[in-house]
Amino acid sequence: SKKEVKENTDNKEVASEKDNKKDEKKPLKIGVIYLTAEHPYYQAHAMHTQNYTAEKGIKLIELDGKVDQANMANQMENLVSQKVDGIIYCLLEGTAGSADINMAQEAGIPVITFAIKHDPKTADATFVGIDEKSAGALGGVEAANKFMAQFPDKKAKIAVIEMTGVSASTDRSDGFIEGFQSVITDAEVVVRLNGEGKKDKAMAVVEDAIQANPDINVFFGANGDQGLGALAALEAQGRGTIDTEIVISHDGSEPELLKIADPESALKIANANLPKDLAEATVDTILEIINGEREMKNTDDIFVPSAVITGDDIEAAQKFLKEQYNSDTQL
Amino acid sequence: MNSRLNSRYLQRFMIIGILLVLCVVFAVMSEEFFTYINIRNILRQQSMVAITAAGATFVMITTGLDISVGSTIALSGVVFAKLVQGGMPLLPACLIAILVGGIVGLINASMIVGAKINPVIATLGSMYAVRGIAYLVAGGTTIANGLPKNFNVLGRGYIGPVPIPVVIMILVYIVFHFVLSRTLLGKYTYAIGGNKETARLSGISVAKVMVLLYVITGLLTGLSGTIMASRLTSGNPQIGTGFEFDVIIAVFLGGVSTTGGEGTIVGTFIGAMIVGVLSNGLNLLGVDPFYQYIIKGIVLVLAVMLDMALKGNGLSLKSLNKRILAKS
Amino acid sequence: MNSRLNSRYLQRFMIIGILLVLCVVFAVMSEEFFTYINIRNILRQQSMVAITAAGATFVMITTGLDISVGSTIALSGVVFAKLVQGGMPLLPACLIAILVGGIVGLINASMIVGAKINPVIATLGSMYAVRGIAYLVAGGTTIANGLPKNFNVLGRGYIGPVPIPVVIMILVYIVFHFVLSRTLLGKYTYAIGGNKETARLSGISVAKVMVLLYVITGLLTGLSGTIMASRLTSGNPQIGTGFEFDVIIAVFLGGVSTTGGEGTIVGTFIGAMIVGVLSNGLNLLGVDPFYQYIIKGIVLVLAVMLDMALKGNGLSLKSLNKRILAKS
Amino acid sequence: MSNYILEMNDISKSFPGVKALQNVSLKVKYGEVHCLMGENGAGKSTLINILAGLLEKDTGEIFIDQKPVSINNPHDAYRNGISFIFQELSVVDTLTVEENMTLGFESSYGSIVNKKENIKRVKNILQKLNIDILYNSYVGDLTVCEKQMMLIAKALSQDSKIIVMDEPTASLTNKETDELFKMIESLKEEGVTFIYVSHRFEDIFTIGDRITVFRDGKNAKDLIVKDTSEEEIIRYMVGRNIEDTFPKRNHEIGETILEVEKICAKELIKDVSFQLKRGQVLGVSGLAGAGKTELARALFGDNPIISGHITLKGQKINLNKPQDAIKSKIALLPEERRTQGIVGKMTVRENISLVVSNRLSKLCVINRKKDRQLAKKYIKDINVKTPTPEQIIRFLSGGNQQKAIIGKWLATEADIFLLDEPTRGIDIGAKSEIYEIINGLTKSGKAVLLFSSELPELLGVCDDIMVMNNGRLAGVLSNEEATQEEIMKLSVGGSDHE
Ligand SMILES: Nc1ncnc2c1ncn2[C@@H]1O[C@H](COP(=O)(O)OP(=O)(O)OP(=O)(O)O)[C@@H](O)[C@H]1O
Ligand SMILES: Nc1ncnc2c1ncn2[C@@H]1O[C@H](COP(=O)(O)OP(=O)(O)OP(=O)(O)O)[C@@H](O)[C@H]1O
Ligand SMILES: [Mg+2]
Ligand SMILES: [Mg+2]
Repeated sequence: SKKEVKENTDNKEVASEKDNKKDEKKPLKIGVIYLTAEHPYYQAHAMHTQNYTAEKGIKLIELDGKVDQANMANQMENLVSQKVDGIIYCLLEGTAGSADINMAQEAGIPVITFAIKHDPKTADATFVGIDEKSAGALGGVEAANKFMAQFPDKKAKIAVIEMTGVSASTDRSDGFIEGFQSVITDAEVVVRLNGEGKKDKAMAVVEDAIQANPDINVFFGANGDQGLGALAALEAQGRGTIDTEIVISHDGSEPELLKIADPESALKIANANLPKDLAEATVDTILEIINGEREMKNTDDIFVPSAVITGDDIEAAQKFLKEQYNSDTQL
Repeated sequence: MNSRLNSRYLQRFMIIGILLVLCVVFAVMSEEFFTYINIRNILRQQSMVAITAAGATFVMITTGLDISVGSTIALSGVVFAKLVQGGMPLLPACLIAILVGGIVGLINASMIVGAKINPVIATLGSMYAVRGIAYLVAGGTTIANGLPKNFNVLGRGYIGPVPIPVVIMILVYIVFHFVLSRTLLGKYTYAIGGNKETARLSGISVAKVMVLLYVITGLLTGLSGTIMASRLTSGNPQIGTGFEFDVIIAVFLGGVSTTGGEGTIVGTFIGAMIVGVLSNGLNLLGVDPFYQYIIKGIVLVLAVMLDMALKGNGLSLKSLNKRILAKS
Repeated sequence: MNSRLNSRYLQRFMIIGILLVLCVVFAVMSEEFFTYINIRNILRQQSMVAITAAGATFVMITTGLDISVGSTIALSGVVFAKLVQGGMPLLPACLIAILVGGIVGLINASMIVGAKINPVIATLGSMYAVRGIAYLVAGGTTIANGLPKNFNVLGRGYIGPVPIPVVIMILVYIVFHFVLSRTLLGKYTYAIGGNKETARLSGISVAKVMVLLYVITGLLTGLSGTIMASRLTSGNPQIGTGFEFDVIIAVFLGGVSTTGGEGTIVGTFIGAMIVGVLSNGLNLLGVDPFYQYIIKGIVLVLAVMLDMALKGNGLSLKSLNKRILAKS
Repeated sequence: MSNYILEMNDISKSFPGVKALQNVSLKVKYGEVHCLMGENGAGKSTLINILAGLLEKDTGEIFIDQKPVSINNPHDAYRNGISFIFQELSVVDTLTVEENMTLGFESSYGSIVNKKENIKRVKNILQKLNIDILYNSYVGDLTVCEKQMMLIAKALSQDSKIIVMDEPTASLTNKETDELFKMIESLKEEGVTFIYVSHRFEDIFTIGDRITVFRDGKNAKDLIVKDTSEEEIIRYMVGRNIEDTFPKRNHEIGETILEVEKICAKELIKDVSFQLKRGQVLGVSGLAGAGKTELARALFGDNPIISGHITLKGQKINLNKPQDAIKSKIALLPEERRTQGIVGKMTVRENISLVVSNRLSKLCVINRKKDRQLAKKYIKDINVKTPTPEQIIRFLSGGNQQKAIIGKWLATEADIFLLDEPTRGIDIGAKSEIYEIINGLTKSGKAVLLFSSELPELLGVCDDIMVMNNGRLAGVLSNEEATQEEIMKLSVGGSDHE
């Protein structure tokens, strides 16, 4: 293990600073299970996690959860058997996640959950994420204000495009509706559609929905692709401009921002998670536990704020894109 | 009197009947259903499934199968977007993307025909591999930046009042209906599906025909992929999951049997439309997604059962046919 | 000399060879691979696919197919959780959940055997419908509240050092290996797959056998579903998408042919393990998910090709056999 | 009190467009061999399928031991003590001989197969019948003849009261046929009753007791074998006299068209040399497994030639695949009609024009008019009994399917016809029509290789006869010197040299 020693000395300061508890010569090994590898947000999140852990000289084991709780349970078992020093777990379903956490903790491995919270009744662990409901509400308020400015005489009719059966997605949508209705109390939710999280599926269901209800004028996509899918369906019908409706998405990925920057487009608001901040918060938190600064069974919720990006401030959007998605694309 | 033609007409008629029943039900339940725009929507939405299914019909008549189509539409769409993003004009980019689909078909064929691998395993293998390649080509995410305005013409444009994807679909169906019912390739397809050994001993180059059919399916899937990308105005590597099921449903609903040697292009078209009308209608009625699953499943099975009952348990199509013959 | 036995041993040996090659490759590349805990993990993780695949082997030997299994594990898991949540003790709840799987199998059978619907369409139909029902039973989301601590025993418990799901899997494989290779049911399964008409002419009640096989598959899928729910300590209606592909891959890798009449339970077991080892190994090596798709696709196809090459293109099983006979 | 073991009264059955049986009756006495005869499509198999519970009768009653029975599926038939050998070979290729022979009749402890007992039973019966097949071979590896023998053994082993055989000898050679007849005789002595369908008069006159003749789905006549003659039977079958089964041959033999020099092929064929001349009918004889079919396939590019030369019209040719042969104007009528000859789901027309479709098409588009004309011509020429050219070929009677396939190959207008058992399952009238066709072919300067296990046919039709043994040529006999004894001697004699 001479090689390892050498590697370690490259990051001497960081490593020696953090590794007071562990064997000095061995780099920390942290496992991460992402919800999916196929999603722009998680790709950005993974990139920041990689950068941040590399800075700290931590060995990272990344696994793709494939939006499948059974698969994630498998991967938790695999990480535990590899005796990693800590696990960042982007689970899909709280209770199942709890069982996995208990298993890992029994093996002496600390786990924090990310994005979707474990069931606090059955497991004790720290959670890092955004408060889906308030994040959704933030966008809802913003959207309602925009709506009032744009269509002062119209009644707001909302369509939600979400991943049916996924709790985070539902929370997000509920939050959006709450936020929106807190401003425009008579706003009506016309349909909640299953976009399966994908652009092609979202486009198809929205096409049908606006056929049945042509007067829907607010579309909330519970992630980026679903928002973009809704917009694509509107555009295909000759709508999708700021004169006809507003579309809100949740992610803040590059394709969304491109649309937001387009003054014509109906996509005007994106609830934006901050992959960089979130990624760093997860790594910091798991390190705190590994280093004994936080109990393994500490049950804090560490919320990282989310942002709302609008077409009104392109400069901010540009900055967000660079910082969070490391993209130089000109909006 | 040409009764083969007759029997085919009859078959079409029955499956059309089911389609009409569905349409009537939805038209009664929802005013929006039977409007020009909605019909146009259905046709456009199903055009990609239908175009791919035209090729899959040939493959499945020979008892082959291609479940890589869902990944292939993602790959060809991503390639299309990537090339256009890189500055290539639309037409050549589109052609190359279609060709990419053809290459996937060729690889499938070389596994199935050349190495004699079970088509399910072979195309499951390419389903995985092609999906991975699509992600790599796209660099993991959506290709949306730097696409020209007219990138969406293929998917969203019109010729007169008819959407371009629908025009393409109709052309594909005219051509492939002709190919299946009138040309050597069509006849050889039926012969291979009916009895591969007899076909071989009759001097038909079974391998060549099969390769051609998989390549055709690949090309048509490539075409669907470019239309899809243009419709979405972006190249998305994650799209098309479950697409293979839609294609298979359309083909089997259309009258291809698992034992091969039977089926028509028109039948497949109607099969694709049944699938489209069903989900469109349920969406129009605002049916809860959970109930949609249930209804979709039941209607699928009912459609096939009704079709078979009308045909007399799948056999009396022939007896009907024979009765007609007896009179003539 | 019993050459049937010989050829079967040979077949097993070859597919085992491929599994071993994979294991050796991963063991060389990753220290963690060949540890007790990791092997235990692989076995436990694949136990549900393997248990369902044991039943699917029978069905697929008869050239049938069941793609509703992914939805069925969701439904039976949800039912299990719901009943336990409602206060029922574990054992009866578990049995009822397994029975629910059997009922899905019975419905599949009545569509396929009774109404003579193409098995792909029939089980696609039930795949949709059963998924919808699972959501409805679960009220749209996960059932997690009010489950007792020991709910997870079935999925996470141990008997000695061996995980309970693995124990169950081993029992299932012993029983069904015996059934397939030694009983009338097994023999009739091979006969129906080899030539349905001959089986019928020999006085075998083809319909009864087929119904039984679909029901068995349903019951085993129900069992997998309860194990899954217990493993996840909750009833999740969205679980199991793509599960049907894993099962089909295991069965085909294990040596069942699309034309039917061939295959073994041991082969299927090894097929399931190949799938498990592959994804476990790739994860251990930390291969990028997109490359994992590609490698998985390629290895799948290569495994089948290697298997066929070793057996001499799938044909020389027979010629080998002949040579053995010639000598005897 | 009647002394019939089986009575079928007033049986009618129609298929759409075809009245297959009209008020037919069949009365079978205890312990006799009762023959059914009739032209192709007369309804023999239909009647048997009704007895087996495979087809539902429209009208009529069945009595066994004077008691009315209803038979709805094969199982019912077995329960009533009837076993069957069906016209179409019904085997499971992926199972072994033992597994096939015991299928549905296994010895078992409950539902666990008693393998040992089954093997013992099968070995016994194979030995008793003197059938030279290993109990543990895969049936897919057997020849047609061996499969047929196995099915016979299976039917005989079931301890049935009545055994029904639909053309059991169609694919047997003399040796096996003799073996079968010995077996039938001895079972007859034990009181077993047989229903025997055949187009072969030798069979009927060797073992038959009484005959029921069908014609166009109706009873034509009941005859007693020892009081009747071939001519009388034919008269009732066809409604006219057939002068001569083997029509006169009076034509010139021309120049050599095919020269085969010392070819060895991948399967079985070793050092075979011969010449085939225009206008010649060259017979190929040999026991089952002698390599007749392998030779035919080698000459058709379907059994790779390892060494030796084939010269066609003075030019050396390579035959690597069937296409090559077809291009060289060589046609092969394959041995197994159902698996190699027809495409069951296609119409008669489509089957007939399958090989020549490319000739009937321009730029790959098939000319429908020509296609129909072609089909009509051959249906008429060879007298295929089908309601229309658009009938699905699967629904024709066995013999008519065979005729349609002959038409398919005649349509190729080849120079050399390789006919592998062309008259298998064909009635006597149609046989002589086919011999006429062979004559017509040779008259127009074509050449025919006739692979056959029926010696009378070879003697009646061929100019010369080659005898094969274990893949080699054991000898060539001219028509004048050839006799059944001579051929048999060469067929078996070769093995001494090995
Ligand atoms: N399933 C079917 N559908 C339609 N017609 C049929 C079917 N089976 C038989 N036929 C017709 O019934 C008639 C009697 O056929 P059958 O097979 O009984 O003749 P056969 O006497 O056995 O002739 P062969 O000597 O050629 O075997 C034929 O005209 C045949 O075409
Ligand atoms: N010595 C042998 N070893 C292995 N297989 C053999 C041997 N002899 C014959 N066979 C098999 O037997 C079959 C040869 O029978 P084939 O059909 O050629 O005989 P045939 O002379 O045409 O007689 P028939 O057609 O009357 O059965 C082939 O399938 C071949 O594989
Ligand atoms: Mg017959
Ligand atoms: Mg032969």
